[in-house]
Amino acid sequence: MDFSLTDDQRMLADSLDRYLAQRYPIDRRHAAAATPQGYDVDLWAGLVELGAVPALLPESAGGLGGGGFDIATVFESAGRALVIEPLLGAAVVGQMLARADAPQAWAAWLERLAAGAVVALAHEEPDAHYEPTHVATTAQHDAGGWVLDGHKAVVPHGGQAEGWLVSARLSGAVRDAEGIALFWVPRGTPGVSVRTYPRIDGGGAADVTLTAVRVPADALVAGPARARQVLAHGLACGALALCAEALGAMEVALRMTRDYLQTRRQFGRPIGSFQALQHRAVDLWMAVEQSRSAVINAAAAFDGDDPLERDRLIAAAKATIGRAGTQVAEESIQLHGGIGMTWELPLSHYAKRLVMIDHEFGDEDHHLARFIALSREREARA
Amino acid sequence: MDFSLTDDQRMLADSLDRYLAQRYPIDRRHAAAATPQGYDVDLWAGLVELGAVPALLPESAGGLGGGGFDIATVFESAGRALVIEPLLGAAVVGQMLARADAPQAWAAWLERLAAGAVVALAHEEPDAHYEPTHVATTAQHDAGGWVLDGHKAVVPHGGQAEGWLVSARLSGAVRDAEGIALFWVPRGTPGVSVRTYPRIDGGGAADVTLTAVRVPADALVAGPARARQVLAHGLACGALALCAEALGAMEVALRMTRDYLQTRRQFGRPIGSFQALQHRAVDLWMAVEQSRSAVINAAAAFDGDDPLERDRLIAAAKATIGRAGTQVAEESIQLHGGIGMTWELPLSHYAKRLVMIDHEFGDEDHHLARFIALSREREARA
Amino acid sequence: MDLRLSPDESAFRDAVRAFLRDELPPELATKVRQGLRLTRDDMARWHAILHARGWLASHWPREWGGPGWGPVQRFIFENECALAGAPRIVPFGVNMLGPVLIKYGSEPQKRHWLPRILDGSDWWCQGYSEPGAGSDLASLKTTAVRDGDHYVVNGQKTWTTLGHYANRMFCLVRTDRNAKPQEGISFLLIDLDSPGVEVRPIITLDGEHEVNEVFLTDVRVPADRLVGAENQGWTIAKYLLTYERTNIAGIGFSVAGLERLKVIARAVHKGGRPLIEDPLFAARLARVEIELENLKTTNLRVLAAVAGGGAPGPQSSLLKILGTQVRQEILSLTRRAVGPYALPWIEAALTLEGADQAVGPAGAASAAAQYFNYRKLSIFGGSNEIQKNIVAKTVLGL
Amino acid sequence: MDLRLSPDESAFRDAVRAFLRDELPPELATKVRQGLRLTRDDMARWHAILHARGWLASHWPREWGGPGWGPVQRFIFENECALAGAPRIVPFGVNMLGPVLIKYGSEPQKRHWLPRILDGSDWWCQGYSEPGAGSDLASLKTTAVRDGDHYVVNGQKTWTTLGHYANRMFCLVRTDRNAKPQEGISFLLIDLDSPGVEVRPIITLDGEHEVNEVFLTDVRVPADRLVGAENQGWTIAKYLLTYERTNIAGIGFSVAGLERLKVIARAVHKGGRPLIEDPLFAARLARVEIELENLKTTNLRVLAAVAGGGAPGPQSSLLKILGTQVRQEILSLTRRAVGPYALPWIEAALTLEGADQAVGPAGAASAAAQYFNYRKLSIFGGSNEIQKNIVAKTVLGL
Repeated sequence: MDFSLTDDQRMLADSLDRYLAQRYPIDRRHAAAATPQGYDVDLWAGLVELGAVPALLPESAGGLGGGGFDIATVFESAGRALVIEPLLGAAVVGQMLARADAPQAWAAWLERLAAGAVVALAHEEPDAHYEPTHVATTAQHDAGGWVLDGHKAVVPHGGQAEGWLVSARLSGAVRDAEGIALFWVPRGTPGVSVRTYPRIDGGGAADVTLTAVRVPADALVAGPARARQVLAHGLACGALALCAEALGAMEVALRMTRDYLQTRRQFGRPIGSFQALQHRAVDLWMAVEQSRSAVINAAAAFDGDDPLERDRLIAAAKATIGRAGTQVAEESIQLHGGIGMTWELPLSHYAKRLVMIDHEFGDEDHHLARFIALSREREARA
Repeated sequence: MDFSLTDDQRMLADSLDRYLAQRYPIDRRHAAAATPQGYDVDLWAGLVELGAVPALLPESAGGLGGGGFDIATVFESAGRALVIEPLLGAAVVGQMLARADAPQAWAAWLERLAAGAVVALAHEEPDAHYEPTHVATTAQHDAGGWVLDGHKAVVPHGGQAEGWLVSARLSGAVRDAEGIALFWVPRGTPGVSVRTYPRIDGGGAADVTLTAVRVPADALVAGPARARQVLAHGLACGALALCAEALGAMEVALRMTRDYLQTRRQFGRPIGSFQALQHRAVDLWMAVEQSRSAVINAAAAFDGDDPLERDRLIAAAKATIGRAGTQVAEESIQLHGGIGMTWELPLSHYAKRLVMIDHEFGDEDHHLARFIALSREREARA
Repeated sequence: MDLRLSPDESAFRDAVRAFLRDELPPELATKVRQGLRLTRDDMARWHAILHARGWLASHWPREWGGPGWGPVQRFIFENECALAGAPRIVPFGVNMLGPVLIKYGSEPQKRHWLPRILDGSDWWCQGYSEPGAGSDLASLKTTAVRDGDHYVVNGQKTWTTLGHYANRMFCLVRTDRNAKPQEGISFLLIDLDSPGVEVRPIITLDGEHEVNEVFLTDVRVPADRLVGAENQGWTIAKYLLTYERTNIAGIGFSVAGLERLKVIARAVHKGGRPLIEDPLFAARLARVEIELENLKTTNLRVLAAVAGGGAPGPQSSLLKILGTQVRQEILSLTRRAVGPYALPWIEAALTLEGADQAVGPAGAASAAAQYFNYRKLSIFGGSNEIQKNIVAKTVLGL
Repeated sequence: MDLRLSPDESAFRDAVRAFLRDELPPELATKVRQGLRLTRDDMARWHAILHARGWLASHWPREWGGPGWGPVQRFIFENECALAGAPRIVPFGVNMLGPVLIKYGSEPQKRHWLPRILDGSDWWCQGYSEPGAGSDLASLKTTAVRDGDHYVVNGQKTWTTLGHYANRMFCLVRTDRNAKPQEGISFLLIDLDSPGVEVRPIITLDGEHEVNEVFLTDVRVPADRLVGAENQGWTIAKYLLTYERTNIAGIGFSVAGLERLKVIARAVHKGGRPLIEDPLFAARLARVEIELENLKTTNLRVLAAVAGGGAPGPQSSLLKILGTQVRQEILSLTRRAVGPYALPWIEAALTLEGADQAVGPAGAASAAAQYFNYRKLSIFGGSNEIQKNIVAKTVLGL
C-alpha cells in the first residue's frame, strides 16, 4: 500500500495551488462568472499552460496522465480555489474520445482540447434525473450521415463549447441500456440551438436543443457496441472529478470555519470555546476525512480493470460527497452565523458550490441506489 | 380545539401513577419478570381493580371507555412505570372482540377479560416482518368446525393466555389482503403448543404453534367479510397503545437523564453544564414533545370515522416513536456514561423497553413505508 | 381531547378563506407560490388590503385598530394566509414596534405612530444587531448621548431586513456606558432621512438584496423619540422578541411549501416514474411530512397553553427550532427534486414578467436560491444554538 | 497511490489466513459468529494457540517474544482474525500492560512478568476508572500510602472488564495527595488474591457479567510492584492509552458483523421478498457499508502516516468515534433485521450447547443483547465525547 502521490502529481498540485492562490482572488472569479462566456479566458489559458488539461488525459490521447489520481489531484486543487473554468468538460470528453471506436480519428480534436478548447458532454436530459440510460434524443441514419433530435439539459459551459459530445439513441425505448451511440457535434452545426445562463454556483451552463441536426457519418464517436462502456467511463470520470473538487472545497470551508471559530468572539470568549460548536466542527472534520478516503477509493477503482467495481466505488464516493458536502456547506454557514450568508464572504460561495456538486452527475440518493444495485450485481457475479 | 383530558381520564391516570409509584418498585418488576408467568399476578389484579382494563374497552363491550385517549392515558401511565403486565393483549383483543361478527357471543369472554383474564392476539408470523396481511396459518372447514394449522411468532404473554385470538387464512395466497378470518382458541385446546420465553425488555412471550387444532364453528370471531377491518382496528389499537407507552417511558428516561446531568460532576462541574450535552438533551426534549403530539394525533384519528386516516396517522405516530424512542434510549445511556449500561440503574430498563417497542406492531421503517402508501391512497381518493 | 376546530373557529376560518379568495390579488399569490421576488409595492399593497379589512395588526387590541384576536385565531389566520399564497406581513412595524408602543409608548407616541403603521405612512425596520453583537445583544456598542432635547447617535447596525424600503428604524442604543452590559440600553426611534444615516446593502449568497447595514454618524434624534424610560431598552427588547416569536414555527409556510414540493415531485420523473414514487425520495418526503404533522399539533398545544393571549415562553424556542428545521428541509427537498435544474440562475425568471425565461420544470427557477436564502432561518431571530441554550437553562435546568 | 497490498503484505495475509484455517477451533469461530458467550477457557485457549505461533503479543518487540510487526501487519492480522471469527485477544496483559512494562518496567519486572503474560500464568485486568472518575482520570481517589517496603492501598475501582477472571490488576493510585490532580499518581501492580481485595460483579443491561467493581481495603502491595517512578503514573497511563487505541476502529469486527448482517437480511423476508431488498433497509445497509469502506481506507491512511510503528495521535480519536459508530449501527441493523424475534431473551441459547433452544431466524438469539451490550463502545475507552474534545483541541485548535 502506498498513499503518497507521485512526484509529478505533487508538483502539479503545488503549481496549481500556487498559481490559483496568486491569480484567482474571488473577485476575479465573480467577475468572470458575470461575463457572457462564464469563465476567465486568461486564467483558463494559464491553467492549460501549467498542464492541468494534459494531466487529465492518458498518453494515448496525447496527455500526460489521465489516471484516477491525476484527475483527483487536479480537481482537488480546482475545488480549493473554486475554479469555474471548463476543466470538467475537458476531462470527461477527453477521456471519452480517447476510448472512441476509432481514437485516431479524434487526434486533432484531442490536440485542440489539450490546448484549451472548450468542450462539453451533452448527455443529461430533462426528466432523466441522472439516470444514465435515459436518452430520449434520437439519431437516425440518413444519406450516409446522421440526423439528431433532442434536448440536453444543463450542459456545463454548453454555450461556449467548440464541440459537444452528444448521446443519442439509435434504437430501443427511452431508458433502454442498449441502443445508445455517441456523436460529435462541432459548434456552428445548423439546427443546434443553445440557451445559455449563469449558474448559482458561478460559471455558466446551457440547455442544448438539437433539431434535425445533420452530422456526417464520421461524427459517430462510438456506436452502440462500445458507446455504453465509453459513456459509463465518462460518467465515472465526471463523478470522480466532482468528488475530488468537493473534497478540495470542503477542506477550505472547514479551514475557514475553524479560523472563524478561533477568532470570532461572543459573550466574551471565542465562539470556538463553546463545546456544542466544537463537537459539530469535529463532525465536519471527520466527514472531510471520510470523504478523502472515499475519493481515494474511487480514484483507485477508476484505474482498476473492473468496471463494475469502479462504478460501485464511484457511486459510494459520490454518495459520500453528496452527504458530506451538503453537511459541510450547511454547517459552515450556520457556524459562521449571519456573515456566512453574505455574498461578500468567500465561504458562502464554497457552500454553494458544495451543495450544487450534488446536482451534477447524480445526487446522493441516486448514487446510494446505484451502490445498492451494483453491490447486488457484484454478489450475483460472485 | 381542546387539549385537556376528561376528568375521568385524568383521575384514572392519577390513580394509576400513584398506585404504580407506590406498589411497583423496579425490583418487584424484575422479580415478576423472572417468574414463569412473566408478570406480577397481584399487581395485575390491582391494575384491573383500579379500572385500567375497563378503560380500554368501549361500553358496548362492557367497558367504560375504549376511545383513543382512554387507551393513550392508560398506556402512558404504564410506560412511566415500565409495566410488564398483560395490558396490551387486553386492549387489542377486547377491542377486536367488541367488533366481532356477533359481539354478543363474546360477552362472557369480554367479562372475564375485564376482570383480568390474560388474553393475546396471535397474528404476527415468522417472515411476516410486521406485514399485516401476511397470514400463512390456515383454517379449513371440517365437520361443522374448523381446523387450524400454523405458527404465530412472539405472542406477548402468549404462554399465560387463557385464550388466543388467531388470524388464519381461509383462501388466497400468503399475503393476500382477502381471505383472512379470526378465531378464538381457548387455552387447553388440543394441538396448540406453546414455547414460552422471557423477553429482553422484561415480561414474557411465546411462539404458538397450531397443529391440526380443531375448534367449533362458533369459534369464528370474524369471517373474511369483516375480519380485515377488525384486524386493522386491532393493529391500530396495539400500535396506538405502544406509542403511548413509549411516550410515558420517554418522559421518565428524559427526566432521569436531566437529573443525572444536573447532579453528576466531572472535571469539577456538573456535566449538565457542558454545552454539547445540553444541546443533545434539548434534542431529546424536542423529540419527546413531538412524540406527544404524534400520540395525540393518533389517538384522535383512532376515534375518527375514517379508517384510512386512522391508519395513516397511527403509522406516522409509530414511525415517530420508533425513531424518537430509540434516540432517547441510546442518548440517555450515552449521556449517563457507564452507569447507564448497568442493570442496577432503572434507566437501562427504560432504554431497553423503548428500543423494543420498535419491534412490536411494526418498526419505524415499516410504518414509514405504510405512511407513504396510505398517503398515496388518500391522494388517489381525493 | 378534541383536535377539531370549534364551530366559532370553523366559522372564522371560513371567513378568512372567503376574504383571501376575494381579496388576495392572484398575481401576488402566483409570485409567492413560485418563489418569485416581491417588490416594495407588492408588500405595501397587501398591507393596505388587510388594513382595509381591519386584519393587518393581529396582535393589537381593538382600541388601536387591531382585530382583538386570540392566539388560535391568529394561528388560523396566518395558516390560511400562507396556504393561499399571501405575502408575509412585514413584521417590523405591525408585529414588533406596534405592541411595544402599545405597552411602553406615551399616549402622544401611540396616537402619532400607531395609525401611521396601519395606513402605511411609515415603513419601519429594526436596528438590533451590530457587527460585533449578533446573538449577543448585550454587547451592543451604538451610543446615544443626550445633548439638550436630542440624542446624538453613533454606531452601526446590521442585518437590517428591508431597511432599504424603510423610512424609520427602531433601534437599541447604549445610553449609559458605565452600567452593566444589559443595563444602560434604550429604545429609540430614528428617521432614516436624518443627516448622518447611511443605509448600505448587504447582498446575500443567493444574490438577493434583502438586508442592510445602517451607519449612524452624529445622528440627532429628538428626545421624544425615546420609547419607555431611558435605560429600559433591554426590558423592551425582550418584550418585543416574544412578539417576534408568535408565528415562529411558520406552519403555514411549511404546509404551503410541502404542497409545492409535492407538485414538483409528481411532475419530475426519474427512471420513468414520478420522483415522488422513488423510495428514497418518498422516505425523505414522508419524514418531513410526519414531522410537520406533529409540529402542527405541538404548535396548537403551545397556543392552547397560552391562555387568553400573550406569548409563549421557552416553548417558543421549541417552535423556532423545529419550525426552521422543517422549513429548511422542505426547501432542501425542493432543490433536490428539480435535479440538475437547480443549477441555472436566471434572475429575470425570478420576476413575474420574466417567468417565461425559466428553464426546467415549473418551480425550478427559485429552488436553489430559496434554499440558500432560507439558511437564514436557523441563524436570524436568535440562532437555533441560542434557542437550545435557552431551553437547556429554562426547561431542563441545566 | 496504490491501495493494493504489496507482495510482502499479500504473503503475510496469506500466512495469517492459512494459520487461521488450520488453527482456529471451529467451535470458537461458531461462538463468535453467532454472538454466543465465550468462557474464560475459550479465551485462554485462543491465547495459547496464538502464543504457540508467536503471534500473541503483536505490539512487543522480538526480544520479548513479540513478532516484530509494523502497524500494517498488525492491521492485516487483526482484520483477518476478525473475519475468520477468532475471539478477541484479551488486551489487558498483552496489549496494555506489556508495552508499559517494556517501556517503563525495571529489568527484573520485565523478566518476571512478561513471560507470564504470554504463557497465561497471569490474567490481568485494568484498574483505571473509579465511581467518581469515569472519563476524568485526573480526579481519581484511590490512595497508596508507603509503609516500609509496601504500599497500603485503599479505594474503589470500577468497570473492571473481566476482573472476575483475573488474578492481577494494574492500577492507577494516588501517591501524593498534595500534588496537582494529574501529578501524584502512580502505576501499581496488585495481586487480586491479596487480603482486602474484593471483586464484585456489575451486571450490564443485557444481563451479562463482564465488568466488575474492585474494592481495595488496606491492601498491602510490595513496593517492587511499582512500575516506573513514584508519581509517574499519569505519563504511563497516557502511554498505555495510545496502545489501547491501535485497533480502535475495529474494522475487522465491522466487516465480519456486516457479513453476518447480510446473511440475516437475505434470510429474513418481508412482504415476500428478502429484507435486504426492502428499499429502506437496503438504504440503511448501504450507508453503513459505504461508511465502512471509507473507514477502512481512513484507517490505512492513519497507519501509513505512523511511520515504522508507534501509535497514532489524535487520529486515533477519529478512528475510535467512527469505528464505534459503524459497529453500533451494524448491530442496530442486525437487531432491526430480526424483527419481533429481537424480543426473546433465552439465555441458554447464548451458549453453543443450548443454541437449539433459540427461536426465530439464525442470528436472532444474540441480536438485541449484543446491540445493547455494545452501547458500551461509545462510552468506554474514553467516551466519544471526550474524543471529540481531544480533536477539537489538538486538531482544530479550538
